Amino acid sequence: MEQGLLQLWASTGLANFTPGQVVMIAAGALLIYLAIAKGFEPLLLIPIGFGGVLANIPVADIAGPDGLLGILYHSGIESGVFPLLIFMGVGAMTDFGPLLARPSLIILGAAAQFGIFFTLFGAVAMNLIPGMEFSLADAAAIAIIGGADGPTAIYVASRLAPDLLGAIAVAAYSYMALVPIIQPPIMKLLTTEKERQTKMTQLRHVGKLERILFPLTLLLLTILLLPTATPLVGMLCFGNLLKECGVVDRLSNTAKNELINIVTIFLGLAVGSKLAADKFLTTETIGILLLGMVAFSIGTAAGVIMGKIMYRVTGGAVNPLIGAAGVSAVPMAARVANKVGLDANAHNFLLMHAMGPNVAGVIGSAVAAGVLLAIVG
Amino acid sequence: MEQGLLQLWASTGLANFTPGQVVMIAAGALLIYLAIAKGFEPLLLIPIGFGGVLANIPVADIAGPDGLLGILYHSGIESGVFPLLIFMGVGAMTDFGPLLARPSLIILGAAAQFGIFFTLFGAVAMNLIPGMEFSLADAAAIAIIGGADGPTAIYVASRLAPDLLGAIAVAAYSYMALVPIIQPPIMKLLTTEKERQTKMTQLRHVGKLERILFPLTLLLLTILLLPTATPLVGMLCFGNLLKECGVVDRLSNTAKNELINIVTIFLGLAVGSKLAADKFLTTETIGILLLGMVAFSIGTAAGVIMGKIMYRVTGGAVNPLIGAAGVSAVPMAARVANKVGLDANAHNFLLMHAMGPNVAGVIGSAVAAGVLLAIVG
Amino acid sequence: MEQGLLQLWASTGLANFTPGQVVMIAAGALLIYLAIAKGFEPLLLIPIGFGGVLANIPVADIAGPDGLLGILYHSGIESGVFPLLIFMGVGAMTDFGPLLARPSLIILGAAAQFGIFFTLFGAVAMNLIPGMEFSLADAAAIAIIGGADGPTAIYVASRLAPDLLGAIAVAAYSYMALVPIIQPPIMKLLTTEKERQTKMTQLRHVGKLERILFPLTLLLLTILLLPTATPLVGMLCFGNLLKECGVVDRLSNTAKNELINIVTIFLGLAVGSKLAADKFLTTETIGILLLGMVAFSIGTAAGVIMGKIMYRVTGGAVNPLIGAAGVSAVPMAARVANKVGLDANAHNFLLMHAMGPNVAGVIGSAVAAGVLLAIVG
Amino acid sequence: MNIDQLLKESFHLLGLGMGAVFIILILLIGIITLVSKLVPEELPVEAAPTRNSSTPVDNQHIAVIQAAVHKFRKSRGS
Amino acid sequence: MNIDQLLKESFHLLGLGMGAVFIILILLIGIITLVSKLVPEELPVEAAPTRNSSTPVDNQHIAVIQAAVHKFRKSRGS
Amino acid sequence: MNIDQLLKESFHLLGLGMGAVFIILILLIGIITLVSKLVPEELPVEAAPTRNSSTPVDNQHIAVIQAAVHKFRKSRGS
Ligand code: NA
Ligand code: NA
Ligand code: NA
Repeated sequence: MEQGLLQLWASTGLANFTPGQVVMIAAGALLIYLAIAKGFEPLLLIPIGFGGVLANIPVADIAGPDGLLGILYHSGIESGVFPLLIFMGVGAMTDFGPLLARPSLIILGAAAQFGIFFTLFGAVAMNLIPGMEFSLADAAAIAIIGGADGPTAIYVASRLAPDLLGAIAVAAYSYMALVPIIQPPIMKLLTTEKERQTKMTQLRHVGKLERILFPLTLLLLTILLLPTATPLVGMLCFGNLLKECGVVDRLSNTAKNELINIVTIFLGLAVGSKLAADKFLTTETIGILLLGMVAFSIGTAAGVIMGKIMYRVTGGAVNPLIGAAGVSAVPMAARVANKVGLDANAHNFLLMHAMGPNVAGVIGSAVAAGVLLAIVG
Repeated sequence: MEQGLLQLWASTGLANFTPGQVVMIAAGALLIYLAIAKGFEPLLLIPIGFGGVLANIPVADIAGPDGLLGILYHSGIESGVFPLLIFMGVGAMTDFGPLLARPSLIILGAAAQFGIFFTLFGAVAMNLIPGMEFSLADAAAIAIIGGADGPTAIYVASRLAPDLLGAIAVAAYSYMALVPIIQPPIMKLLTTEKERQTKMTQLRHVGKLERILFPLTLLLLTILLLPTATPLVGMLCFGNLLKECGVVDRLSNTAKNELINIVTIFLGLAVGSKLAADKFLTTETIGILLLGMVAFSIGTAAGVIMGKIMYRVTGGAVNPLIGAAGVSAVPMAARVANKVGLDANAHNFLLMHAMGPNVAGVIGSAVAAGVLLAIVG
Repeated sequence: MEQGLLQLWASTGLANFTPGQVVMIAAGALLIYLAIAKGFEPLLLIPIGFGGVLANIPVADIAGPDGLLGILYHSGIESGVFPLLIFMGVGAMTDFGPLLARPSLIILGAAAQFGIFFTLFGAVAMNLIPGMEFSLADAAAIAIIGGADGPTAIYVASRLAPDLLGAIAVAAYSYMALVPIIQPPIMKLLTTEKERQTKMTQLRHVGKLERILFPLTLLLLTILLLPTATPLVGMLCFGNLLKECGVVDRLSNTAKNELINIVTIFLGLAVGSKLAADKFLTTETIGILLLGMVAFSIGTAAGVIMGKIMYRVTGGAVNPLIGAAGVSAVPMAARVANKVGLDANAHNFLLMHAMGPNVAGVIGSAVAAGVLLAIVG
Repeated sequence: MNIDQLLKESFHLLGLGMGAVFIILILLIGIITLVSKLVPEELPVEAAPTRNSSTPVDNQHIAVIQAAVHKFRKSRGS
Repeated sequence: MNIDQLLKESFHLLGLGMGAVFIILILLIGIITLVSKLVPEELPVEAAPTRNSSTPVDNQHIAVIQAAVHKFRKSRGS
Repeated sequence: MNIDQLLKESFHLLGLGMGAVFIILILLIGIITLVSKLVPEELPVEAAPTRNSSTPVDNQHIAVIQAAVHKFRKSRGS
């Protein structure tokens, strides 16, 4: 009996906790709190936070190779399958109409990717700080946070720096949730009141054939120039083709509803498995959180500055605020641009105009990911 | 030609049947019949029964390592993934409101677990009968039938006694379907007419915050005291958090509809693969069926007796019948309590009062499973 | 820098294309075009065509063992899981009522399988042409195209001739889409105007019990006589039982909606992985396309001829046109029979009468597949 | 196998395959006919379209409809 | 293990298991009671049935209803 | 790699990466513009909201609505 009691006690959490696990369970709970109470990207951060709690339970080894989270991680993230399926679902949800209606604004989605590559630079420079040690692959995986696109960040991190994946995913989704707080000051700092008041002309109608041809031409372009980006871009285009072609609605509906929901649950839990204390509680994580913030800020600034250039070039036809939407963080960043625009002029509705750069930013980040995978991978 | 005919004949079922396979195909058909005609847990017993038929087809080897059922078994049950996903869906479906409204009734869900541990004892004692040979792990896996909870039984059996899984799952679901027949005589035997007529006061309203905190505190408690129960309890809590937090309805809807349906089909077929004649047609199976019945009966009795104690302690504020719901078998056992209550007093609606002990029984069984896995596993 | 540019150039598609890949990307685009613009089986041919494009992207290796398509192929088609799940969904969608109402017409679904076995003969004979080299297994896999049933063709090909799977799947779905063009001339050639004008008496009502017993008896018969057909027939019967039993609607709805949609997307992409240039661009592919066309034509002719025999035997109670529906290609071939019937007599509605032979053709092809797997596999 | 053997094999398969298909499907006809004789005739009621009670839509429907009817009522000044 | 050891083991498990179940569930009762005291009381409003705005059904509803009401209006000749 | 090499590498990546992003997205602008010129203009009809005929909801709608209208009618005593 005594032996049994000892055995039972020896198998309690109380007897087996490491301090790191306690901290990480609290961190998981914090993510859940932020998701529920503050609306921080709850679709992802609730599963990730809960997965982080489960991963740090002593004895149970749920994130180990035979535990549920470990199995999900191995079969869905290590393989790259989950982020690609999410991207298919995103494609099936995305309306590229605004982008097609005014393609010149795509350039704003290009400029905002500057945040990625500047951060790469910064991550490498961090090696000068004692205690930080980032390889080029690590730095590239961290930099992609600046893409403000969850599945892209997870896909790249799973390929280049799986040990950092937990911190990278948490940073990416947290900062996406913080976009309404991070972006406005930068946007206001870099623009004049007059620029922010700029109204934009209504978008032209985009026909069905143009919408069908878009995913195909985008994929073709990516194939020709940057095939390493084609898994991501390809699945995005596949989902979008299912949506736009109009003859397989049952497939596109499943892709953007049940399938993406299932994969989101699994992906979140699996990412959570990388919040295990021994991998997460390192000085590197602090570096990642700092760099992620820098990446978002630089990306926003680059987008706005490009917006100012377009404002000049077009003689005031483009509101520079929509440049900030180029970081992606769909559709939050577009809403922020709209909000800041409304603050300057209560009759200035920028939402649809910002959607073009916003979805262009998704493509831009996927292209940037392709470059990183090609050169560093 | 003749050779071809011989080859074809040699590949017919007629030429290859073993008597055991014939018996087991009939057994599978019986399960399907009971499910359709008698309403025996059809969601599980139709797939299990059909899987049992498929598993006993000669030549085809559908339950073998390269057959569909074998693949499903390996990837979903051996790994523990399917029962855990079912538990997540159950969590997303379960309303813990009644339990939160009157938490003292949880004790009824604890008492009913006595069925599990008494059966463990019984299973070991069966070794005295010649021809029966149950290891401690076998006995523990059989005992969990008394938990009256399908996924818990399958999860524990897959870990402790995979060879007995088919018989254990069939027994668990069959007895759950038989709850309306097994429980009432025991309930009536142990209670007086006056006790059965006891009315209970209306439940208090339970707020949203309490509902959100419940899965988190339950998980925390389990982590601290019994981490081996956290895969089961954790997924139950995760599903329930998705439901109650109110910000990820698309995930909780998928978890409790499409995802649980898909997993139910796969789980049922995979369990059916363990109805292969050579594993199922043993004297052990008879023992399992007997012990399962004992487990349900003892669990019911223990719940009712604890109900009688609460009736005394509270001065007649608790109807002892709802103790029977503590075995779980959600929501069947709660309905049985309601029915027997109505028989005693046509104005006595116990359903909501029985739901508290009923869902507490799910938690109780998961805790019991954790103890068995910690000590025996 | 220069080195980086070279590295980037070396990783472009332009620098790595083989001519075969260019051809196959064009072929994938053609399938997508036919699916969208011409309505060629879009549910399958869009994913297959898109998968074909992705599979032929240089550098990215998406169809390789670590790429998304390769993973889907390995886990879903090599294992046989995807076609079997599709068959389950087909079972959950199929109404066997017309077949049960007039069972004698099943014989038409048997006759049409002649297309399969004649094509087997033809495929072997093709070895006489220099450059063609088909083993018996190859020939059997090609012949099954004549079954006019996608999942059956994919299942058999994945077992007997995985290298030919891409061409076989493309041929099967393309010819199914072409049924309205391939069949009518053959049907008109073999029947007289008077035969085509034959009206058929209304079908009797079929009760629920008959509907429930049908999948079970069909499975039993297959078990007894041809167990190698039971994976296919079994999953078809399982899906149909879920549909007809009436007590597990949530499972049958999931099987015929979300689950079949998810599997269709995955199956299509995975089949596309077999359109990689080095496997597809062979003289064998031309042979497969030719033989597939022959298979459809012979199958149609055999069905119609059997229809003429039944017309004689029944004294004009059976319209021979419905024999053409025996090839399956559900429900297209039944609609073609209806259309050709209407052309002959504007008041002659054959659709429901043709549905019996049509679904019988599915069973017939699965039986034929079982024979091929038993003897050749 | 050389071409002769292959042709012979496929000739065999033609016979065996069509044989199996016809035997099984003819037996199926027999069984279906037998079952339809044994099973008591059902009346083709098809009943009223049973609504799936698990769908939460209905209450919404009714709410929306009530609102619509209410609005309509008001707009008619009654 | 022989039968004696097995019986002893399962006797232990009976004690440990029921002990663990009761301890954990009684602690749960305590925690729930505590939480319900700490959490500020909520009014059982249940509000109006909040409709999920992401469903595209509503507009269809309204269209269908408008059509129905229109038809009804017309049929009454008003 | 030491820190100098890493910095050099990442400087290269900055150039290559932004170069690739701009080149591809500018080409995309060109292609979209070209395609929009080549493709014949479509009228922005957007038609009537085409209802998905595969959904079984509509009949339910109509039944529920008829019931509602009927009730309303009755309640007005007409
Ligand atoms: Na981006
Ligand atoms: Na229980
Ligand atoms: Na067929």
